[in-house]
Amino acid sequence: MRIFYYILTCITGLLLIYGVSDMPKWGDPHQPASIHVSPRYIEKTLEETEVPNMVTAVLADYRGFDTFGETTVIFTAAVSCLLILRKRRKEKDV
Amino acid sequence: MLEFLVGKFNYYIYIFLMMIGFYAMIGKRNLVKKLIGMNIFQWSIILYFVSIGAKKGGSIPIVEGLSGHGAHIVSHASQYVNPLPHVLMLTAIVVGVGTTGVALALLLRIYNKYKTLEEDEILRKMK
Amino acid sequence: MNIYQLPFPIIVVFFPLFFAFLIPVLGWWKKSLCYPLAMIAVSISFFSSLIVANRVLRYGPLHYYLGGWEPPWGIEFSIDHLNAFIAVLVTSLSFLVVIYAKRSVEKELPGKEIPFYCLFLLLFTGLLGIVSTGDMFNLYVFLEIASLSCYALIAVGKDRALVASFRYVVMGTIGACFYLLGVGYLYIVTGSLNMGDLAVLLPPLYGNAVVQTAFVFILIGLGIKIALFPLHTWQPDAYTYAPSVVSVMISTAMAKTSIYALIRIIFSVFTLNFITGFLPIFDIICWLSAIAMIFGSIYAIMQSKLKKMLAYSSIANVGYIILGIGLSVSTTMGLTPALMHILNHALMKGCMFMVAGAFIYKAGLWDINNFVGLGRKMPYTCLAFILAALAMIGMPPSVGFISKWYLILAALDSGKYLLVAVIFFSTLLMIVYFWKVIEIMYIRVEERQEGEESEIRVDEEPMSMLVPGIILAFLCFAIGIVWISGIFSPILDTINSSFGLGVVP
Amino acid sequence: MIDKHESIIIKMISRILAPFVQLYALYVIMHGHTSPGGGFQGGVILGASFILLAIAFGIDEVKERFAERILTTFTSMGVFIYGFIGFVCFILGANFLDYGILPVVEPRGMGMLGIEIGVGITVMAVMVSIFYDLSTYE
Repeated sequence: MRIFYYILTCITGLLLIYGVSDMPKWGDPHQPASIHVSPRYIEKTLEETEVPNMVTAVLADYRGFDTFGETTVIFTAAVSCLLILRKRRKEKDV
Repeated sequence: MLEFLVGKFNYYIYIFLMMIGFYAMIGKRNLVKKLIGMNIFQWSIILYFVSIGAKKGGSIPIVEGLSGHGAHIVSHASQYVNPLPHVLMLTAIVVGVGTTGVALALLLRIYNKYKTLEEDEILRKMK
Repeated sequence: MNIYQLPFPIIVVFFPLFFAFLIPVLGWWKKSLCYPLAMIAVSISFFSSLIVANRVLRYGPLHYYLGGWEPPWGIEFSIDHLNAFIAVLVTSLSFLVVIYAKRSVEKELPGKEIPFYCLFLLLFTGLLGIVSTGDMFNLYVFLEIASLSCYALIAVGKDRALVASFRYVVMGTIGACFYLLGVGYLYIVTGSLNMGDLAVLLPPLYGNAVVQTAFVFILIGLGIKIALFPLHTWQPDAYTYAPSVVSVMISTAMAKTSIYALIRIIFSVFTLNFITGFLPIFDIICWLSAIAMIFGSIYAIMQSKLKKMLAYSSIANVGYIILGIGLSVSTTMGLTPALMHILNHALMKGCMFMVAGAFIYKAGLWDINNFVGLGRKMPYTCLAFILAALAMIGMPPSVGFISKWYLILAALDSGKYLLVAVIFFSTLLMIVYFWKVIEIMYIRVEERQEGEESEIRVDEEPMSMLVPGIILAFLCFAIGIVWISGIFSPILDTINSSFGLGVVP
Repeated sequence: MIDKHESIIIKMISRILAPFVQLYALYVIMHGHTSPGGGFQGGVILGASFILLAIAFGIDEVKERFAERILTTFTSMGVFIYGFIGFVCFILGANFLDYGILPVVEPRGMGMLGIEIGVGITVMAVMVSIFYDLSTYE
């Protein structure tokens, strides 16, 4: 059975390495990720949002709904732990 | 060939880490080891995303030389690294923390019920 | 402000979330407030989604820019006919589930109402978020909200629920991470995360190894979430041991939403040209789903627990839906059979899991062999089960018949005759396992000792649990007639044409 | 289960350290939009300070001052602040989370600060709450 897991892992790894062959080099300033959407964040953040920290500007403003989702995720985690672990109050009190 | 390896070293590192995590998740029989594998798996993806954002010669994405309200400062895209992957990964980190929290809570309950964290023993006790 | 000008797409998602935050605070103050709050939230969402659907039908796709930023930079909600269809499906089913939930939760999870309803609403919101969003990464975030709440909701079930839940955590995380990795791969070659924008940017890159890898990983990731055949290992235990309400919710709303996400990404982001031209993976998908149909049905026959039987039956039915998707490129019907079966299966399985929950609620009955005499003890509940089972087997005016009929037509149309045989065979297997249940419920007589009272008194489940089941059972046939009448076919045609399907290349 | 440590060094050090950690956390939250940092990072640091106290003085002592009930309220309140700011934008006629319409000076910066505070509160409360749950389960 263990050999099956090794093979599965290797297949996944090889698939990923196959994908790497067409990827841009590390730190390439002209890779597509750096020239399509992000220039606006870098060049216009100060003008459009009056905030110098671009990460915060994107986090809280341009993609603010993602962060809302993120906060909800962590809220979900807290309520999940509460549901899974916390004992019923009646048992504790009585 | 060398360029293929060296110029893209970040991807190979993340794939290596990811496969460690992946194997631990599917192959290990101890539930805590599975959880550790899950963390390695998630963090390797975070590493990958952050490495997309890198630019040679780029600075951290905070506008420099700002005193007061300097809306006149003109930045060029090549001056700073790409902020978007960083933002995405802040979210992914939080998701990872949340998942780990829930998984730990589950493990506590499992340990409390079966008194072991070895999957084989749990399966035996369930019958 | 005119009420009809309100931006309903965001109301659908935001209000359940808002109430989910309110429940822990107000629940501390007064525990009995939890249920009404959940009810209000789901109702608001339900009616808003109806309005959204109405608007989509009248004016075409809606776009809502969150934060006021236009798409490639900000996040947008983009709702077209497919989204509206799934959103109405999810909200209406959740509405019925909430009605059903009250008594069931009181019995199964006493004292945990506050976190339960809070997580229920979060799960609901997560699903609606997946349905509404037009952004790849935002979809991931909502997928995680839905999954996290789902893990916890499953874990509070009976018996093996904890281990099932942990297994789901591991598998679900692999799935979500593969999806995220796929998104990252698409991002590195295009620089965009918006679905509409990606659809424009991707065509020149179809030959790219990165794009192909991304497709495979997104497919596997979402395949885990929808329990597609070789990736289903978490599913049977999770469905079986979860609390009844949660079983209903995840088997209907959650599974269908994940399938929606798959359809959206395959056809909207990667588009038809990629699948037919560069990565002809649909034949493999067809055969995988054929195996799933047989495998699920055979395993369902072998089960003695009703809920586990239904869980394996779900694997088979997910196979039907995925078969519909797999055949869509080669027939003139496009996605019609798949979309029909999404709705149909949600109705049938929802009804059956509700009935299974009712047996557990009333008598703690898990095992099919203990169902002797239930037909007289709980006549209406069993009637609902029989109607759903008949629909599942494929009695003519029912929904199950319609989806099977269309799937067979699609298989014939694309020349895959073996698949027709597979559909017939799996139907045969379905008859076997549903007949087993019905036979025990109605026909088998309990062996009694001498002198024992032979009269079986009617002991029905409470009204609030019975009515949703009956409604779903009724809809199993009503919707079937609606499908035949062809009222919905313009909508399905619009969906097909928006993906470029329905014409054989 | 975390018991009381009897070590005086640990108690003293963590007692001295905790206020500074908290002050730094507040700094990170409030300066999220001008320097590295933000709600999540600051919230984690703030939560860590309470966890530090809980480890040093025993969990019951911290629970007396910072009860679970307050934590739950905080958890909801943070997300609520976030949602509320978004909702105000929505009421004022703009899109959800479009801070530009808020009636304050530098509306976008202030809106971001507001939601960072919300995120910070939630993250702090969640960290401590998960810690409580995990460490007090017998």
